[in-house]
Amino acid sequence: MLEQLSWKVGGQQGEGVESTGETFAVALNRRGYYVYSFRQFSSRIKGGHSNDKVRVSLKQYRTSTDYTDVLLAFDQDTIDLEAGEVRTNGIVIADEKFNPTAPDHVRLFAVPLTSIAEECGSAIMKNMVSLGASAAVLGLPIETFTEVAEERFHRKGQKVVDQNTEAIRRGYEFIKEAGGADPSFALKSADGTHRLFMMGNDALALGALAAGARVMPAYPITPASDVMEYLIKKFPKVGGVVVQTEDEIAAMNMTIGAAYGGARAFTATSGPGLALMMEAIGLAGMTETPAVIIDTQRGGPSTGLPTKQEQSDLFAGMFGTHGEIPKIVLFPATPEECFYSMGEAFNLADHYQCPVIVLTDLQLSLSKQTTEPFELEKVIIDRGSIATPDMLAKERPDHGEEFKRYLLTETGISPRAFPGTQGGIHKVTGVEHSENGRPNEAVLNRTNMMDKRLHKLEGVELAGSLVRTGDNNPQVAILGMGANIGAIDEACERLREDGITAAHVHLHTLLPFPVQTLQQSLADAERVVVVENNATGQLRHLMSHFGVEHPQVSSFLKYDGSAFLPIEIHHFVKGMF
Amino acid sequence: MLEQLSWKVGGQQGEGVESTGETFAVALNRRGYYVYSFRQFSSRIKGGHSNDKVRVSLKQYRTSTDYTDVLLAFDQDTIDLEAGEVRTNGIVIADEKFNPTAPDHVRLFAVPLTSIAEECGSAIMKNMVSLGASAAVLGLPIETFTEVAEERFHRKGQKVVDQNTEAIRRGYEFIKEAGGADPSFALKSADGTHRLFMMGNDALALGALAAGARVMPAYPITPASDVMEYLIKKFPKVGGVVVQTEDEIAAMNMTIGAAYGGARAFTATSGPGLALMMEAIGLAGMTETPAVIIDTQRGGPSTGLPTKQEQSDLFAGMFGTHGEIPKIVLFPATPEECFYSMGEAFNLADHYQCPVIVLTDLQLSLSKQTTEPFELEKVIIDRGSIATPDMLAKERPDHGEEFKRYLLTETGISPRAFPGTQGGIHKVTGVEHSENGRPNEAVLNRTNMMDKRLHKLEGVELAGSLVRTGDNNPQVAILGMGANIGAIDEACERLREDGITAAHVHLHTLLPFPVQTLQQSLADAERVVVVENNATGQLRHLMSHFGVEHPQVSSFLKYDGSAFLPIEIHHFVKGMF
Amino acid sequence: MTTTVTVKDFRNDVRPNWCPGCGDFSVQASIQRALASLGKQPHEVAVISGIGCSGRISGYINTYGFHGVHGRALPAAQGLKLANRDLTVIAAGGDGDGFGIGLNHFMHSVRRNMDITYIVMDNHIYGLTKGQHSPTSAHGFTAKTAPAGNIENAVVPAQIALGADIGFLAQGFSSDVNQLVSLIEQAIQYKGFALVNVFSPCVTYNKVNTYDFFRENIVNLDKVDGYDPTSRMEAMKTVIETQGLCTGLIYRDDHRQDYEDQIPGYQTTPIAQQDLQLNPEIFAETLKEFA
Amino acid sequence: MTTTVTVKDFRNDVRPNWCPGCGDFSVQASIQRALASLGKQPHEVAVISGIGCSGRISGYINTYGFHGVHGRALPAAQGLKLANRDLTVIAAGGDGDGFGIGLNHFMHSVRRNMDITYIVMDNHIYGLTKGQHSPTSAHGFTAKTAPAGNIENAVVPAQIALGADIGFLAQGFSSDVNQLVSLIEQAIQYKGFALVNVFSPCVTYNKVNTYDFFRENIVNLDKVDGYDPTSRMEAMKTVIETQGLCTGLIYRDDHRQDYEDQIPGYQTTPIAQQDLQLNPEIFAETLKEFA
Ligand SMILES: Cc1ncc(C[n+]2csc(CCOP(=O)(O)OP(=O)(O)O)c2C)c(N)n1
Ligand SMILES: Cc1ncc(C[n+]2csc(CCOP(=O)(O)OP(=O)(O)O)c2C)c(N)n1
Ligand code: SF4
Ligand code: SF4
Ligand SMILES: [Mg+2]
Ligand SMILES: [Mg+2]
Repeated sequence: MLEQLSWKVGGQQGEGVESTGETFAVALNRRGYYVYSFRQFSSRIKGGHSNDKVRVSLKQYRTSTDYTDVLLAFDQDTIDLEAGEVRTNGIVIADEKFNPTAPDHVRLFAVPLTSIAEECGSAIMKNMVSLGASAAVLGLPIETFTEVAEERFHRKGQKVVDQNTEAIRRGYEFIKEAGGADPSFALKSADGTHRLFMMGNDALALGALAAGARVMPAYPITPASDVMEYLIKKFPKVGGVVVQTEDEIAAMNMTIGAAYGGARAFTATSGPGLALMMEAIGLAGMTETPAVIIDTQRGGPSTGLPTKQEQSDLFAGMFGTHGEIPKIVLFPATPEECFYSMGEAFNLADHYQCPVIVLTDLQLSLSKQTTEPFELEKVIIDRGSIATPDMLAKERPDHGEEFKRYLLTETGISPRAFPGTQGGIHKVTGVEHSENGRPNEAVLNRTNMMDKRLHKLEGVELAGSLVRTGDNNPQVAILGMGANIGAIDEACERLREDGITAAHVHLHTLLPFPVQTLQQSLADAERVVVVENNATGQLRHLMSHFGVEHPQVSSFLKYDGSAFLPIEIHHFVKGMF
Repeated sequence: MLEQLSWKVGGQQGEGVESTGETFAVALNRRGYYVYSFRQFSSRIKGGHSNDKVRVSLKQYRTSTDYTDVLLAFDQDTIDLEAGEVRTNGIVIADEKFNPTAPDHVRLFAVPLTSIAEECGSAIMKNMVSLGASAAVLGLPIETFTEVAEERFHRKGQKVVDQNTEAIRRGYEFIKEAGGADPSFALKSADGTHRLFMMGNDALALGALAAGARVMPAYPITPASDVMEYLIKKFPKVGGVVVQTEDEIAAMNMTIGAAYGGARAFTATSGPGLALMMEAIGLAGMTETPAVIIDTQRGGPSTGLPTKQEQSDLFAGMFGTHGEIPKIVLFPATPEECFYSMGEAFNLADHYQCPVIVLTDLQLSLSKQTTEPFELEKVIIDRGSIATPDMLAKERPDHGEEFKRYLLTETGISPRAFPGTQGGIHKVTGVEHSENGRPNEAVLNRTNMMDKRLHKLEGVELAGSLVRTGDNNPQVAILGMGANIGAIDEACERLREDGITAAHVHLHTLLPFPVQTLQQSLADAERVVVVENNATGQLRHLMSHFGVEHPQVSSFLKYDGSAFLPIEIHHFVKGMF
Repeated sequence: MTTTVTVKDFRNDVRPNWCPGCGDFSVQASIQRALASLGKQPHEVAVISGIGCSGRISGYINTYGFHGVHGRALPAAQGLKLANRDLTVIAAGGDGDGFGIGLNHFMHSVRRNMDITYIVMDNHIYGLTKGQHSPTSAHGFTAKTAPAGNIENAVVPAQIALGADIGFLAQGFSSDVNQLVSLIEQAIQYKGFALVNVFSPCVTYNKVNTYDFFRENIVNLDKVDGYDPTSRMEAMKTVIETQGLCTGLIYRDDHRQDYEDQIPGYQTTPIAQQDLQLNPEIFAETLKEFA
Repeated sequence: MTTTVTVKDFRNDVRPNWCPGCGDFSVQASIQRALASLGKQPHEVAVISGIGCSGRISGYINTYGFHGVHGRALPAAQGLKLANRDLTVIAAGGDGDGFGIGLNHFMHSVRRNMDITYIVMDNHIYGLTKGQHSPTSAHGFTAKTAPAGNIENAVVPAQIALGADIGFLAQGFSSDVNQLVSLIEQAIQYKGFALVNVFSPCVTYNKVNTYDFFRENIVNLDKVDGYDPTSRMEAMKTVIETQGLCTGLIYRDDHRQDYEDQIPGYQTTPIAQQDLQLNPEIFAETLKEFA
């Protein structure tokens, strides 16, 4: 009996690969398994190879496996491209229709997926047949899939449900009869705990919703579009609004306008859009307007690899604006973190009155995975320093000078008055300004205002800037961020099996860079390996940039658009000892 | 007799301050003096205090003095604001018209500037009267100014010339009679060598012209606009074209289009415009298109202090684009360097086929100063690796595959074929691509192409990346960039007078960061002080970022919009010993 | 608390840094008069401006004021309106700001049709950057960046606004403050996106399009008998015939819904005043989709 | 060296990754046929495109091809033209690329009037990003980002082009390749900025603006007796009446000079082929101003 299993479905883009993978994954998640699914696709609409790899396990892994146990192939291409990854004696289920051939190290089952589906009513049900076949191979009760099918199709009437159930059953039986129900592939049964199944983008959208975001101007771009597409469906329930703007410049300036107006507002984009937002992000910094920007990183530079994994916008996000502004940059690693990070981002933006960039990477944004249910009570909405109408009525004379929006305070943080508030009239400008927001070039004022703004985050290390797990005084500490959390965790486990003690330091906050905390958390390690999905070692450079020191630091970089596999990190690190 | 002198004219913006200062400076430059003039002005058209400070000396200084010898005041404001800086027993020449009063430590001469001018024909000649008065104070021959006036007005007829000459003479005589011709203010006479007098922006424009730039799309912005405004007048002589685009995004993309087309093309902007260009700069990096971008830094962030000095776009210029591209960033320090840097920038862009950013700062861009004549012969035009029609005709079959624009080579540099060339047809795309420029997502191709692009500049240290002057094994090495060259030089001189040995390391190339060279050039110093016009110590951070180490580094920062004075650096460093 | 407002309530103590004689003074005064005569309270109004001499206007009127980046007044103004639909939102700026770098936002603001008034101070020049030609500078016009004469054709704001299918279009002239006040009043009252393009001479850098130039060349539609501002074809014809040099209410369509009224589930209480706490039931239901 | 060219010369070995049935195939074929029939040599032509399904077109035609960033095909194309005025420069892209993010460049390209042909594949949808509404999507249209129906009004490309005072305006339809070829030929031959907006259905994401939709709703001006494409007012009227749904040559003004012909001192030899070495005499003279 298997404790974990790796199943992959592949075929032409637009051929049902995604929905087959999704149904498989959702069904197993419902049974209480931990599921992690990773999709490979191209920047085109139809055609081109695409696949969806689903890992199923009794404990949680946050990444794909290095190998595949069961491959479901909708075309010969899939076998040619993906069978190499199937483990020896692994199983390939392929549509009989295209006379599949497979390499010797695997066991091929040519199943008449399409014919059975046609017999059940329609060729599109071949995905159901293939799920049935998968259930048989994996020793899963057939209900695993029939229940999901029932739920999904019951609105279309009993007949459709029956057809689909039948298709699943026929696939199941075909494999049984063909002798494909190998007990060595049987999955141990799970405990049936109910958890969520979603991608990072879903969690970001839910996090924004829970955090009180009600205005989202954005421009579509892969892999960020889901966030706006999800909220545009949900916002009507809470009176929020998504605007599909003419471009990212409008999106960012509109976000600023809405934030200035008192809403919690944010936008979401990816690299090219982030580049276009730079000027406006500077405006948010200068005017101390809380604005949240999600940047779902993808393969760069320029249009680059728009559907591939990368972590190469760190510098752009942290250093991209001209001049000098306070800025916060977060980088969650899991859907859970995505959800709570949004609450954190809005609170930080409101507290420090500055732009907050939430980075993800394509793997985190798009991989669907088992996620612990979110607790709304944990999302506290704290709007920071606000001059309310009551306060203004009390404290301020009826006809006095303007409200000092940029009052110089100890902390550098000054109360905001939302437009529309009586007694709160003031000016805001991207030009250097005085306490009441009027353009002012005087040398002393300038110094005070720069100090005010930059002081807000000086020396600050945010709570939860990193998470460290693993051994004390380890031979190696692996430093990573974002979606690489899973591969690093697993590599650490294997290193320990090899007798190498290992710790995993996962960075959650890039700005303010947690210099002390990071320094301390690496101090007891013999060696440090920085793992990142980019070509120049941006995180590695950030350590030096901010003065985090360690005598033995190496970089392990991957920038070919694919995600790190645990085995790669494991081998790299092991090779050092 | 004085070896150097500091003269300042001040008044309301739009009142002739600039032209008075300019005439004074040009006249003295003609006599063979070294002249450095620095203008303070506001971001408004008329009104607001403005002043022009001119330093005149027998040896070259590249900055203003800490004090003023002679102040010419067109209004009381100027005295109130600027007289504090006038040295004890210094002279204030003011228009009698406004009944000027001045502090006790100065000698005030109330001259009927306006009345005399009116008597000579028109009130606007008050600047001529004031120049005559200045000549008398400084013991300069009256011809110093009458010659310039003659030249300037001879096109307007003898009468105008005579009126202006008369105005100068009357001002001169008024001071003589009032006993203002103090021999202690007399300037030693200069050797009459002919040199140029210009601002950094002029030199950049001339440099581009000499380097063969013929297409300049740009959008106006302070302090960059002069470059386009100059070339739009000059280009008709050489068949070039300046396009005033709709925005900076168009300017950058048009520059790329023209560079792709085979022209030497560039644009010029300042911070907010640079921010808008980020996406397109990434495109230039990805498509390996040589494009030159001038960023004349001004006070940031956002609109900031648009007419003030700052050096705060280093990070934006170096790290601003999303994803990872090869990029070169230069930062000249003098008009001479501005001129030759443009030639260098175009050659580097053509050689490495990547964007080259030339940074200046407002002080360098706008301060007019004595400049050694430029030598055209020293500007070598090297277009790098080009597949010419002849080569293509010889090497390539008539109907073969497409030209491999992105041929993988040892150096990472591949020959370019200009559109229009027979046999050179190929594709260019900002998407990751194969050798012939077609979109290609394959893992191996991706790695090869990233390596190709980034490899071009890996480990490269460009010749002339920095200049070191001063003592060996110094107690202090001062590291600086841009217009701070003059203040640092002078501070070093004074430190030496105090018995502190000092070296000045002036950085000319920011990317590729000259790690080795800089490390070596700081190695023998006891302490290092990094002097920069920004609030966060960007250059200081770059040292750490790229791993340049020194046990004793301090930062001296100024970010109030004003230029460094020698005395400030002198005091700061002296205070360390 | 003041209940009746006067022009004075919209004045603050800042002295504009415009050149004496600049057309923008009249625009400022007209906005102030219009707001007063509409009985708006200063704190209920926000002026959002771009960068340029004209862009300084948001600092000179006693209302909430936001001075953003060059060319982006409209997106910021729309964001503000979405956050607080009760506010009277006025966007303002120059011809370069609005029809040069910011033209894309203008075109899309028109079709989005939020309830915003956009006032452009169209001096046919870049003032603040000292005299480059602007998108509304005529072909042949000489300027710092067109010393031999502009070789681009001018944008005619009224024409592109009609081309973009605007719902409210008016033009004014700094010398005719009474008309301008009335146009701004109407624009503010119009429920949807309204453009008031104002010929506002730059006395320092534009020696062609002077007060006299406009006085001589403008056709005042208020004085054209029978002009029908509800006919889009007539408006277009008039604009083409006058080459855009006409003032008055050019076009108005009262049969449109603004954006805000069409947003599904958008509430009458401004977002800025709502309780942001998410209803736990909605949340629980939402999570179900991911179970 | 080939002297007579055929359509084949404009084909390369790349298989377009468009969905079967996508309207863009016809646009590609039409460009290839037009180029061949005009006798252009492949290397004398450059196709500059933006990002989108449509933007891939520059990779599929055997000419020089440049695939830039989203919305910026026109500035890149203009830069290229300035560098080499001998080239036939075709810019191409989608409705989102050209009339969404890139609309500002379109408006200003029109008034700049360089000798460039701009071909838009207008499918009323964002194809590559999988089905969001585009600026040309109708009010009420449902899409991923407008599940309850689009609440913005559509941009009508022909109308804004006329509003911007374009010199050459045509519209085609992917189903009528013969007409499209002829329009593209005329556009390329036109000396100035020419727009060919093509109704090019997205068969995957747009289930409303299908081939049938266009077939039923388009007015073909080639078949309208007496239609006069030299009258701007008539063009405007037609476009308004058909709500932009017309094909054929809509407007053409042959009395304009293009930008290149007006640049002071611009030479007939392309910049890319000139000797860049500065004449020392010109240099010496130039330096004198700074003496
Ligand atoms: C991104 C950016 N580019 C350029 C500038 C410089 N700039 C400031 S105002 C302006 C144009 C002003 O013209 P207009 O909008 O017509 O306003 P006016 O001064 O004439 O009122 C420019 C180009 C800037 N501030 N930001
Ligand atoms: C700056 C930027 N923003 C967003 C995107 C994502 N994106 C790619 S294509 C596209 C729109 C495509 O629509 P359209 O231009 O109509 O072309 P089509 O695919 O319909 O042919 C978008 C939004 C991008 N590549 N760059
Ligand atoms: S420069 Fe022109 S637009 Fe600017 S303030 Fe002066 S007159 Fe007005
Ligand atoms: S998605 Fe639409 S536009 Fe894109 S290739 Fe497919 S049919 Fe064409
Ligand atoms: Mg203007
Ligand atoms: Mg489209």
